[in-house]
Amino acid sequence: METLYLVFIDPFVQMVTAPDFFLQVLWEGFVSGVLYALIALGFVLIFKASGVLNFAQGIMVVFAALSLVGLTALGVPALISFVICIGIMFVLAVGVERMVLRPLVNQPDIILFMATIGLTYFLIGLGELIFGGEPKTMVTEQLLLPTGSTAFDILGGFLILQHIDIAAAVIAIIMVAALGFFFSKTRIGRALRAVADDHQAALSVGISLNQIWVIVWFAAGIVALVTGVMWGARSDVSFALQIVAFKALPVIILGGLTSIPGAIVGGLVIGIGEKIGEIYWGPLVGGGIEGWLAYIIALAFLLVRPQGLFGERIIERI
Amino acid sequence: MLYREAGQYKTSYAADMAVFPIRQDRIGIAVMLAVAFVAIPLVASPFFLASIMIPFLIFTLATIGLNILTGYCGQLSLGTGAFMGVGAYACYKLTSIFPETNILVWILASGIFSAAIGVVFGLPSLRIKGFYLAVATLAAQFFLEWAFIRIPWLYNYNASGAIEVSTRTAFGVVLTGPTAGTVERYFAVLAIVVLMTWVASNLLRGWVGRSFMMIRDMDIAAELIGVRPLRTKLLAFAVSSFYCGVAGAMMVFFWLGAAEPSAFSINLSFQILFMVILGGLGSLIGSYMGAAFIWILPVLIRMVPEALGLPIEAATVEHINFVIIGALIIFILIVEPHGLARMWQIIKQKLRVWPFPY
Amino acid sequence: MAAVAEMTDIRDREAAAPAEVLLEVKNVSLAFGGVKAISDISFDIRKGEVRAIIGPNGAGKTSMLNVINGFYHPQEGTITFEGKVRRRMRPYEAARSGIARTFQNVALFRGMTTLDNIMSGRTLMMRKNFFWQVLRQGPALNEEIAHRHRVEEIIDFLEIQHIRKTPVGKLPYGLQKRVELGRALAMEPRLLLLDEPMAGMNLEEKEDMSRFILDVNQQFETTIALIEHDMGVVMDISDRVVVLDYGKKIGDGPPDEVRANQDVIDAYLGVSHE
Amino acid sequence: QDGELFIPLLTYRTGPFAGSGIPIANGMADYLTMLNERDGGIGGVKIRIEECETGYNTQKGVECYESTKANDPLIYNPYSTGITLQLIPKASVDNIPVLSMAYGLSAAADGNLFPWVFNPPDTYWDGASAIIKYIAEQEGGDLSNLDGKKIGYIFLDAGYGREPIPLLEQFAKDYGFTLTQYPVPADQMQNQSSQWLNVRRDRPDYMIMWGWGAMNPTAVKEAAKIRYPMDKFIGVWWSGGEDDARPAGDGGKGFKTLNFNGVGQDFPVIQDILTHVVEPGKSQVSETARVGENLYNRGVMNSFLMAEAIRTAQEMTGKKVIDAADMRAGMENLNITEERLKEAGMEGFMAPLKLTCADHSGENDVYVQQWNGETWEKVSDWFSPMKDVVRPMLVKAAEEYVASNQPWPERSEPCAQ
Amino acid sequence: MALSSDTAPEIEAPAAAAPAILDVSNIEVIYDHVILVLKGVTLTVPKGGIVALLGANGAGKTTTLKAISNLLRAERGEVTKGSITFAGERVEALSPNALVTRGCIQVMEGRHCFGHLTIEENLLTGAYTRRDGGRRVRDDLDMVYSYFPRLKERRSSQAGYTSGGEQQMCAIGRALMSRPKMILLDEPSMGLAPQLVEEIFEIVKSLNENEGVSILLAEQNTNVALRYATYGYILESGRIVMDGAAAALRENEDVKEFYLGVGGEGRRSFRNVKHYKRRKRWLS
Ligand SMILES: Nc1ncnc2c1ncn2[C@@H]1O[C@H](COP(=O)(O)OP(=O)(O)OP(=O)(O)O)[C@@H](O)[C@H]1O
Ligand SMILES: Nc1ncnc2c1ncn2[C@@H]1O[C@H](COP(=O)(O)OP(=O)(O)OP(=O)(O)O)[C@@H](O)[C@H]1O
Ligand SMILES: CC(C)C[C@H](N)C(=O)O
Ligand SMILES: [Mg+2]
Ligand SMILES: [Mg+2]
Repeated sequence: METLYLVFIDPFVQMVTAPDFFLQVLWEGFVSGVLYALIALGFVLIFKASGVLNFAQGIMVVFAALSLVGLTALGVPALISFVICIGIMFVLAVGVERMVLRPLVNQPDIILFMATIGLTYFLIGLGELIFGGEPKTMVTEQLLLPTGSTAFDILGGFLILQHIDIAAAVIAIIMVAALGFFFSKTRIGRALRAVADDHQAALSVGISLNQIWVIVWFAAGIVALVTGVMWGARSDVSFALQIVAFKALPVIILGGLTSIPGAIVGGLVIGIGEKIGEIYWGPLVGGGIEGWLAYIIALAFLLVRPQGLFGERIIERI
Repeated sequence: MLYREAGQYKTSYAADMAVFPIRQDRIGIAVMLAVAFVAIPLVASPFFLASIMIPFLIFTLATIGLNILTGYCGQLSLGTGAFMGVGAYACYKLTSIFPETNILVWILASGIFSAAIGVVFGLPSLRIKGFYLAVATLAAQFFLEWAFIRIPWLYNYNASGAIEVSTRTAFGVVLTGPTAGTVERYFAVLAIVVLMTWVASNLLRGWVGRSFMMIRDMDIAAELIGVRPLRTKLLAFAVSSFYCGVAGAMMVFFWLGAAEPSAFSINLSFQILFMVILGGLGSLIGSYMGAAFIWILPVLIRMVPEALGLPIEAATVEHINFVIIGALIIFILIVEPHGLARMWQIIKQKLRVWPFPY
Repeated sequence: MAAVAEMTDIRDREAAAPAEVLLEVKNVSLAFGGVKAISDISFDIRKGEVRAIIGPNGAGKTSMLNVINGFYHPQEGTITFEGKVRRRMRPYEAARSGIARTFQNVALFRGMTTLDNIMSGRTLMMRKNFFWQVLRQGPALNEEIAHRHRVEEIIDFLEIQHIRKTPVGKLPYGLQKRVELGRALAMEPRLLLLDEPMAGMNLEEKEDMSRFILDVNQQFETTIALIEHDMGVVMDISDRVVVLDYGKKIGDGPPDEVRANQDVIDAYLGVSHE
Repeated sequence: QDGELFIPLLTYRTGPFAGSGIPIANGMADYLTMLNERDGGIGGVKIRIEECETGYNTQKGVECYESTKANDPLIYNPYSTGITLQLIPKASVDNIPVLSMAYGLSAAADGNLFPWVFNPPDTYWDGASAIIKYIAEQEGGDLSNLDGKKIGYIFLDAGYGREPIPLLEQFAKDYGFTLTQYPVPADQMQNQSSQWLNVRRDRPDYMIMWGWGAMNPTAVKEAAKIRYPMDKFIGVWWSGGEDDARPAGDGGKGFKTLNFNGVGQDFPVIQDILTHVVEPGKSQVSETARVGENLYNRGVMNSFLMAEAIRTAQEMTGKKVIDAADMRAGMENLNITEERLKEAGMEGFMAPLKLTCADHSGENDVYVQQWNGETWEKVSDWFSPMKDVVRPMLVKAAEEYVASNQPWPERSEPCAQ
Repeated sequence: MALSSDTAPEIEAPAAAAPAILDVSNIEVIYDHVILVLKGVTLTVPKGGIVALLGANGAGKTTTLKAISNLLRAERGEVTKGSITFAGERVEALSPNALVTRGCIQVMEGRHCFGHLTIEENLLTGAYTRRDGGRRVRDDLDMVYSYFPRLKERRSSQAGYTSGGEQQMCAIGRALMSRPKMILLDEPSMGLAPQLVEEIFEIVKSLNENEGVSILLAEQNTNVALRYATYGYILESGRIVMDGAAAALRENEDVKEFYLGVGGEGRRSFRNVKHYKRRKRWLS
């Protein structure tokens, strides 16, 4: 009886009795959701174009952020470093295409997946060789991003909004919209989906896989850079950050591996869902359930829709 | 021609279905067993046994386990680490409840627990496929990892949250705990791994293995032929997790001596997956090769600068290690996406026609 | 001509004793969203005959086979197989009750060898328990060998001994089709559904394949339902033909009758070009 | 390898804990290098150090141990409670001392039962008791003032963060405060918003933190974000790196941690390091300014303890090249007095320290420092942990440990009581 | 002409007048570094010609076409010897997409439609390399729809859910959308209903006649192929064993017997084929 009360009644009582706090939870969930969506976006782009889960997305985030911080540490103005970093991401995209993807064309997905894990190791090693292991502080202000926070008195309590979080939300939404448009309404977008379906056939109609992959990895690189800045501003920039990639995985399967809007919806569902779960139900089982709650939420959706909310139907025909 | 099958006729289907139909292979395997059971324990240093051979064999077993699921049945799983953890914790509980029982019994029995858990987490595979399933198995990974931390009963309310192996025996020989001898542990591990490899090869050559492969290659067609997808997938999950569980139990009991939940983290899952893929999906020999490669290579890389007397910092070596491993993984995949086992096969094929190119 | 003589022959046979009905399709309709793949179709397949299903592309032939072996579930209508009425069944139940099948887009297990592919057809019959499998001794081994004998017979029959140990993914298309037939045969079905078994074959291979089909039909007394676009083959080897056109049945009867049917000519055959 | 004192250093300069691991590793290595450079080693024998990268990963740490133990190491510094816990049984059988300086298994302070393990100058239980004592101080001085208070405990959910829980729970019972736990899983260190939301809801009067690596800066930032009063947020000594507080900017001002070593370059010993090691380029520190930071100095102190033990052992045995057993004797007879500190150029760097056969930790004095936005400021006097309460608990815990790990290698020659 | 069985296949420019658009000279192909599949194949397609490549299963027809269109690399195959010239340019080293841009496109065996794209999107990907504006592409789309009205009906279905024949039409239509100068057709008639087979060949012919598109056609349906082609090659186990003008091949006794199914006494019935292996004369 006691347990039933704690599980089914008490959390809601809490939500109602401390509405300002509930609002804060929602906001925090929303912000993490948006940030998850940013990482997820990188995954989705590459999945769309090659049918492969790019495991290296997480490390690309770290790599981009570290380059940015590293360059500014050398005295390069932050905004110029940002531009240089875009260049670095382009070089990375070309490099990956040349060294990894091109020789592996038409191989089973799992092989490409594995190769991206290999790439992850490679980048971790390389990054630590270049940048060292110490965590670094994101140059948030130099990038003209807002810092600080505002507290609102609301619902008999208060709500604290970090300005950087607001900026993150706005930027994420703009990026999702822009990329969504680019990849669904253009010739390239169609080509991407074609490549994901069948490498060989795509080649046969004259789609240049090389070009497509560079474009997509470059786009994913830019997404990684932005993600790195936003996440870096929240915690700090270190290799530990690559772990956030695991947060994006449930997001993309929930939203659908191929859907850009899915990334944002998935991000929000997971972000808000896991926050609420952790805050209101987590304490019942000792807390720390965030790590898997996201996966369980995603799994629950998948059991109903195996291709995620907005994913392409998995074709099963004989 | 160094290696060939010409002149070796099989006179019965039984002979044709043997594990190693070619004589050279049979001789090869006999030599390897002799080396493993006799030569290595005689000449190897305790360090070599304890830090190279034992972990290599244990990882091999886990690799075989994952290979059954991923390589043979086509279900990509990233939860291996956690399933190994289930084995380890099960074994830990079992020996602390029944300390007198032969430890080998519990090592094998703990596989049953991880098999059961594997089946539970395999259930979604009915509907979920491919990368979606892979991500779903991460749910198992993270949930179980959490459970290892949050359920203190599992680690006997030990304040450190780690499981620590006490001294246990089998047939009167101390096999676990800090006082256990290296050679004894080595033999225990070797025996279990060889036995379970043999069992796996039996299973995989019969209808069990065939139905796994049917599901892997085309699950719809398999169903139309009369294979029940869910049952078969669950069976694969069970068998695979059984192997992983035993490997996990051995990892803690015969190798590490103690373990924190983080020992069974996602990194372990990836490590095993690497071994599977580099060794070759769907190949038992490949599992050995992959495990050897991934386990021994970093050890070698670490030893190289020392041997050459190069003053390289430990951390730098570690970084370089990462770079090299990452690059090698990509390189091997490019050269032969089907892994070391296939490379070996091609080499054999070339030997067969040697000295001609084709 | 020989062919004609043979056909008259069959009709005589039919007239004498109309064989019992093995499978009956009754008022089956199937739609995917807006697309009506099959609308209200009924026909039957008699024991021991070679029954052809023909029709233009997208007529619903493959869908019909999918309905028969449980891969699609019709919105309406029933299937009666060996007297048992079915509306919904799982594919493995169909397999279990004796329906085997080949596919339009070869659906072999690409990573397995020819031998294993054909052995896989016998999975349903292999039931020696798991623990014997672990040992692969005694009953398990005996069973494996017994089935291997049967499979080797099929391999001999289909003349594919030389590719026994080749992974099927590497085989040329025509051989893949043959392996697929082998796999279906290994199931020892009472009803064999063949979906364009001769597509992509040259004449010689089609002749071989026809031979195999007829042999299966006669030696093993397997009833056969056959989809094929090569009219030469269909007219020569089938006993009765049903013609579908965009989900509707426009003809049903012995080959000559169908060939002469004006609807069929308009919808499907076009100008005869033999 | 005669003519050498071999000390393997288990360090981590990679991975999520590198931020904390690097300064420590630098400090340890630099002090020993300094001895080699300045004095030609200890007692004329050169010290050979070899770093082994663990990544704060327990399993890798054990591998490091296994791979170096054949080369006659004098002592191990696991630099991770998790690794320490696993090395304790192994090292006790292999007869190699383990120095877990202010970390590891608190119960191992009992030298009777853990002859090979040392954890000076304080155990985690000492640390926890010191924080509780300090809080009581803030609340007016008496422990009874804790009654009815709410204290939150945020910790790295690993062997490390869990180590003080039994003590804290006991104290909560004894002194009537409520203890709320906020575990931070190792892989969620950079994403603590849920924990801090909970903190905001629960409004604890004080927050205690057992954080390490990337967990620390994130926690400080998050605390600032929810506007938690920073002067009521107190970390253990491992949460007091400059890089832990700095990233939070102004928000980090007021954050407190325990400490037991001096911060800054104003010690002769640090100056010696600068001249003999850093300037000639024999150090791995990225910039000179990082020498003298809190964790760097902690590393120096750690190496100092080892060096002193070696010195003591040399004196006791008369041998120059000692072995692991001698090393243990050296540790057990370690007596670092004010004079010795002065001699070593470490006056005011640490409290005097004396270990005995029975007491491997010493329950030495600590102090509280506070971040002022730029550096750490000492804001309390040196004060002692709650020795009298903690010690009996330690002994009991040690007995339990041994009981549940039978057969446990016994001390060869019992301590003279 | 190399019709007799005992002379080695010799290379002779077919329909000597027209210049060759495609010239394959003595290529060797190896898969997986070990499997030798083509053992010196030489063939020529004259500009504006329709050339048929015939041969049994596994003879290497697909491999030849893929070698030309450079899709082999994706299958871990490689051309180890010989040369391929398209429109006067050596193309072995080009990427498939460069080749498509130059006007040579392949219709792959086994359809290979993009399953998740709709029929219309599939067709549009065919125009990926074109730079001549949406208008023209629209027009061509209409043209393809007029060739295959069935595709128009199914234009918004995902290709993965269409029937085999529909996919085949889609694959052919997709190639047409690139406005090629040369099409490599791999078994276009596979799985198509009889009247459609005829129609496809009519389309091929009209493209060839009206737009001057050259065609290399790998086909099992020898009968039709030889009716529409001007020249033919017969490939067996990776070697060209016979070549000649289509009309001449049609009259050849071996071809009649083995590929057209007309024995001495007219068309054989499939019902009466006997169970023995006849030997091709050139193999004996
Ligand atoms: N699962 C499905 N979802 C949607 N539409 C389908 C599905 N299966 C078949 N169809 C449609 O139903 C119609 C009939 O398809 P079917 O495959 O049965 O044709 P068919 O007669 O076998 O043609 P072909 O000779 O070309 O193989 C086609 O228009 C096809 O697009
Ligand atoms: N990827 C591959 N790896 C290895 N061998 C291959 C591969 N693809 C084809 N082969 C082999 O090459 C030979 C020629 O095959 P190809 O597909 O070119 O024949 P084909 O003439 O097109 O036959 P079909 O009429 O059946 O399509 C076959 O023996 C086949 O087994
Ligand atoms: C320096 C350290 C050893 C502290 C660490 N967090 C621990 O595990 O105790
Ligand atoms: Mg069909
Ligand atoms: Mg072909």
